[in-house]
Amino acid sequence: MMSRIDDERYSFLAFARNHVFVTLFGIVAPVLLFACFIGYPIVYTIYLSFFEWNGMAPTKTFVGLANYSYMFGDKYFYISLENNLKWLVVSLAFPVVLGFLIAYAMRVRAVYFPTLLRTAIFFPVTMSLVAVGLMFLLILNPIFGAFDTVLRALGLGFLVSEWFGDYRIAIYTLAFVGGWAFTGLPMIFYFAGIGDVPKETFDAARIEGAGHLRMMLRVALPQLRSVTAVVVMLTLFESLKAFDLIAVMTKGAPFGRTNVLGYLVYLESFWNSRFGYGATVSVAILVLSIAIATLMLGTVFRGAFDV
Amino acid sequence: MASVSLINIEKRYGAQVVIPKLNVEIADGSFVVLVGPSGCGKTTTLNMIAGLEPITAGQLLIGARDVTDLPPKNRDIAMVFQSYALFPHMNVFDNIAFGMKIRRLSRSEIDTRVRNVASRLRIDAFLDRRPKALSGGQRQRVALARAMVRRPGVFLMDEPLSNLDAKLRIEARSFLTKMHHEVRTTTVYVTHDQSEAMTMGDTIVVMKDGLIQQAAAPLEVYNEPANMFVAGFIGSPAMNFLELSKADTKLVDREHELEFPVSDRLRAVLDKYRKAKVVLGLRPDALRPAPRNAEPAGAPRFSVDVAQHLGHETLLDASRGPHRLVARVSGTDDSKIGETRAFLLDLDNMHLFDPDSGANLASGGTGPNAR
Amino acid sequence: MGRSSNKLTRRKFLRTTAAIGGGAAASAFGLNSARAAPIELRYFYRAAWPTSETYANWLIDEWNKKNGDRVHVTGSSVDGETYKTKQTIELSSSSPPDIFYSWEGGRAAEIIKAGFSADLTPYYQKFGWDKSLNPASVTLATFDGKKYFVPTEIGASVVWYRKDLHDKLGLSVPTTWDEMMANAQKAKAAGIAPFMLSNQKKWPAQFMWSAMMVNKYGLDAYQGLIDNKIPWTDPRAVDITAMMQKLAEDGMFIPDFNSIDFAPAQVPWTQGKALYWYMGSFILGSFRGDQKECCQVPTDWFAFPAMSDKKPIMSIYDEDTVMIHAASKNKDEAAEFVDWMVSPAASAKKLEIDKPYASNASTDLSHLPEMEQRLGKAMADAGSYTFMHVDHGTPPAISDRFLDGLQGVLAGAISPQEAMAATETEAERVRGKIKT
Amino acid sequence: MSSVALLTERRTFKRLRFAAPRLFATLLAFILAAIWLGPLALMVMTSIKPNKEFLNGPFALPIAPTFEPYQKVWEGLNFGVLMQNSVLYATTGSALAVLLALVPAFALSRFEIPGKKYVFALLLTGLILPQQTVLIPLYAVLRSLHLLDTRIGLIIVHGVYGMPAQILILRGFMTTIPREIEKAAQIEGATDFQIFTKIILPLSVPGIVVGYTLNFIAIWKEFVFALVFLNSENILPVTVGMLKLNSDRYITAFNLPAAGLVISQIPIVILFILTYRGISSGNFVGSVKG
Repeated sequence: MMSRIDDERYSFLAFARNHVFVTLFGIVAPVLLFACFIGYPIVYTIYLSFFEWNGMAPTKTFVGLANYSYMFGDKYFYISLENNLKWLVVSLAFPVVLGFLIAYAMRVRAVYFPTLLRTAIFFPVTMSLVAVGLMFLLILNPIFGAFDTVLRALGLGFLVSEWFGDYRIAIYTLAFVGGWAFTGLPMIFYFAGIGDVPKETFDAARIEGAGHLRMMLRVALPQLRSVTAVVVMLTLFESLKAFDLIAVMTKGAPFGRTNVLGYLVYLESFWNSRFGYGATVSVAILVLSIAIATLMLGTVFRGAFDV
Repeated sequence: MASVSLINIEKRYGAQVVIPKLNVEIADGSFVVLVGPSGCGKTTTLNMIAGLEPITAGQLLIGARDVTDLPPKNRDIAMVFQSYALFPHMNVFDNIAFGMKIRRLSRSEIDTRVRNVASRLRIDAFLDRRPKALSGGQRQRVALARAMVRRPGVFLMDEPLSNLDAKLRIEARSFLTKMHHEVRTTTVYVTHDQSEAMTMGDTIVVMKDGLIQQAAAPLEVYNEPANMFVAGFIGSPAMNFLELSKADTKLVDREHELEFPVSDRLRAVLDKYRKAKVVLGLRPDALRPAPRNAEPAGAPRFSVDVAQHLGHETLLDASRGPHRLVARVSGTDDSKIGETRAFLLDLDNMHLFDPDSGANLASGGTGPNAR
Repeated sequence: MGRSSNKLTRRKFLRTTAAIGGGAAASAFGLNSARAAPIELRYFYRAAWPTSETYANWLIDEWNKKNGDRVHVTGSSVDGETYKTKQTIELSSSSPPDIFYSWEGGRAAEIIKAGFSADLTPYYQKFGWDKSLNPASVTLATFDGKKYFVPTEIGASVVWYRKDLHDKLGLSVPTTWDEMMANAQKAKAAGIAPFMLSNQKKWPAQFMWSAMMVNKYGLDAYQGLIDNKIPWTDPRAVDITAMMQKLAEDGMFIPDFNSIDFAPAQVPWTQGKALYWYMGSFILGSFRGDQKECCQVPTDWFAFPAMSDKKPIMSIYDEDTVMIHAASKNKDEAAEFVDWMVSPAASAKKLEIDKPYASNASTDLSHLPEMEQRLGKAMADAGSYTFMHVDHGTPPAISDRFLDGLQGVLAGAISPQEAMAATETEAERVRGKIKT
Repeated sequence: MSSVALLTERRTFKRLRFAAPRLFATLLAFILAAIWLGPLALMVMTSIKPNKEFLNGPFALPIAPTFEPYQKVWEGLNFGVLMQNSVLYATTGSALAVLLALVPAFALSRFEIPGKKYVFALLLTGLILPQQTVLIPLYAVLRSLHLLDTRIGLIIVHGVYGMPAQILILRGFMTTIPREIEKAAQIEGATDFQIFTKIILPLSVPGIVVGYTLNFIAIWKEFVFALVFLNSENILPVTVGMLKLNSDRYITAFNLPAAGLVISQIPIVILFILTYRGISSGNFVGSVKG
């Protein structure tokens, strides 16, 4: 093992000698910038997770692994984790699947006016989540919200719920609002992706008698693995980071059941003045993201990004 | 197995008319080749038969059934694509079995049929490989196997050989012909390569700008081309065209001292012809240089520009004034470049065309530009 | 922010030109150029848009008009929870704001403990603030005998009621809990929700909880909780939580109260869907709506009624407060600006464009509606101390668990015992176990 | 001839049957479009409703439409300045991100650099990080560089934080450029730098446009960094200014936040119209897939 590492070091120097421009601007500069603006904050966060600090006092108290052991006993941590998973599931089931379906429908020209649909669905991707949150607070309002009005008008009044007030469904409401704003992204990824799939494979499948469902599942999807990998990764990271909507719409209420890890970091750090613990939760997010990403890239999406 | 009838088929994209009106009758068990330059509408026609593109107007019958508005899967057809369109994520077996799985054939049935067709096409050794791991010829045969295995009434082939190298193409050509003789499935084959058309089809349908120029057996198309387009398209090297004036019983270009006699048969045609100008069509093999010591008087003389020696034969590029032609001569011919030679004509192998419409004066067919 | 920014930049520009010109002149005449550059103060605050923001801009503009060449103030503001994020980072930075919005109670204690807040006791004496400001509000500013912040706005929590509905139902203003509950029953029978509750973001329900706790078990018991002397699992705290639960179960609150946020709650309130609303006086701003004066619908208030034989206590608290940063180099000038903020002139303006009430006790309330004047007077007469609601009184970590628990109880998710136990667990983490 | 006439008539029915699934799909598409456009339309409607009309219900058309909320919000929040700043941050921040990412993407797509996998993985960690985590240390970094409360500071932060995603996008795009072109240049004696500037760069323009646009949108939406790293009101972006519309307590005029919301979307709508084709089609996936 040692010799291999030595080899690499030697060959890196050799590479650097032969490719000064690439090494300097392609490797050294970005790594330095990364180290300064991204790497240092990460290291600092890990460092901070071993301390207790209120964010204001000049001194931090070293507490060892106390924050971690607290985290593993913290109900809020588990609720947040669970909510993140729910959020992820909704995001995969709603915006990702819908985005794929729409992209497919447009590519096979199953709908008239595809541009209108595509534009409508992509637009919210450009909206700040603060704006999205404010908007849906008005629309889902139990008193004068348009959504309930529409449901009642459609004779679906029995579906009307306390979208934000019921602690059992509030997190799903948020996830769906987030999905509404997110659908455009998987959609254009898939739209472009399906465009890259050879058209003849669809034709061949049609000749062989495949219906749309089979063409989606057996022809399109298997050829879109790398796109799916990108989309799923993006969805995963976004859902683990989910913060803005919660900050605008519920602030963790009702009953603390809309906390997610990203919001918990904020809540513990800036609201409860427990920066050490906030950092610990951040580390948990980081570890989770990397673990899930590695797991997926090693199994379902093996080889989807070959570096 | 089934016949295919295209009745008044029309294809428009918005206001753009791609195929104005098409009538083709494809007999059961025949091998019909749609041939023409790119953009002539042959692939569109094939796609309409396949059901991949909707038919704007007209009627399409397969067997006795009207399939005009049926989806591809209900048309009893199979198709081989130019790019083969193999599913890259499935192995060869699954690629071949795809259609049968959709039709819910039993596993054992699928297995038998796949292995059967695979052994006939000599791809049984690669059944568990992905298309990526196969050579061009092997992929082509997998695509063919996928089409054959379902035993459809009609095979549709869209330039299936154009992605192969020259040697393989010739091999595959005779292989396909052999297969067709064995299974006798009605086949509609699209190509832009006239030699494929000539060698493979029972019937050749020559198309240009969405219109059928001629539909006939290969030799008939070669020997009695309906118009200048067909004449120029079929045969390699292409037919030579010389625009000449009618002078009594001869065709002449006085300015360049050219004079061509015509056969009796053509003279009768010429007699009925009223215009002054006429296009003479000469296949390259209808010309042969006269021996230098016995040049007949009045024989057309051309100067040799290039001599392409192919071994068993030589192609002479010759010209006089604005007239250019290619002659296919014996491999032993010793014409020098720059030398002027007199040519002997095969009077039975000459064609006359109307210079305006392009129509063959002998057959009385329509010209390529007629609408 | 607001309109002032444009002016601000223009002023900055003018000032810079003046400074350059002055500097040139000064060097030409060999004068000391120090006079040309005014002392720069940074005022970092939290203000609701649009009214509070307009008022803050006015404050700064007026000051700079008069004193800009000597002490120039630059304001920057953020509203809502985001203020806290920024404040945390700003206070510990090497260039902190000179004057900043703080909180009272638990959050103020944190800031003081971290050493960011200058001791303002000398300025209280110098400017006579302890006499001019509302006594209760000054008490709240006092920690261990020293004064650390200056209240600029004070508030009181009372029960607001729809006068017209009272008349329609033939109700009279209750003075006891039982009378209020009797009224509530009548309202309920008439299809009107007895109490408005806009609990979507979980802070409003605790107002009533605090008032009930104080008025049922006395200020000592409540203060014991806030001051970490009594555990949250105390039967009295559980009892009040259970009473709240009962109210929710009995349909005493407007339906969907956990989905209604504070601002949208104005809609059903205006529509007459609820009779009472226990809320702070800052709500007067909402009651005004677009109008210059309160209220869009006939509204009046009464103090939260007595629940036992004890005399009812009204909660008076500091709505807005400012601190001077301990690291500020110009504390004297900062204190001058603060004095301008609590001056009678500024206070009068506050009543005019912002919501009531200014902390300056001598503020002229005479142009306010009678009902608002009455409340102002009640606040002035409330004595030197009443109580703060839970979220102000306790450190945020504890109040956060408390609010979640209370909301859970009202939603029927957990029992009052569980809610208080969860609060106590968090409190123990913050302050340790209470030794009995 | 009559049989042909008969034929066409019969075909009309057939056509309908043929088109029916597509009509149904289109109907579904319209419902979807309504779900996506409805909220936006509703906001526009709310924004021009006088506040009193709000009680008439969400779908009541405005009786006396007024643009006063727009004027109020525009002046009150100083939207003109906010917009300018947002546009500045989004344009320059994304430009910086792309600029920083170009050579690394080139390096990662074209060279067998030892340890490349780790460099790549490291850069991608930047994508995972929750923003709240880095606020305090990043604040310290900016302070020590004297970049707090400056436009340039925020631009640098956006640039660096946009870099990882841009590297991912551009690298994916560059791998699709055929090696032969580059080899031909190499044979002609081009250096790495020349290959980069003369071949890779011009051919990567579509990828750059896509990456730039996505980054532009991301910066346009961002508010936490801007909130924490800026103080002076004349340099704040729209997102931070807009937070005031989310005032917890006092706003009861719903047309104001709605108007602010609508205004805040105008520049992005313009950008959207200009670049939409580029993002939604073209070589987009080439730019993201590995």
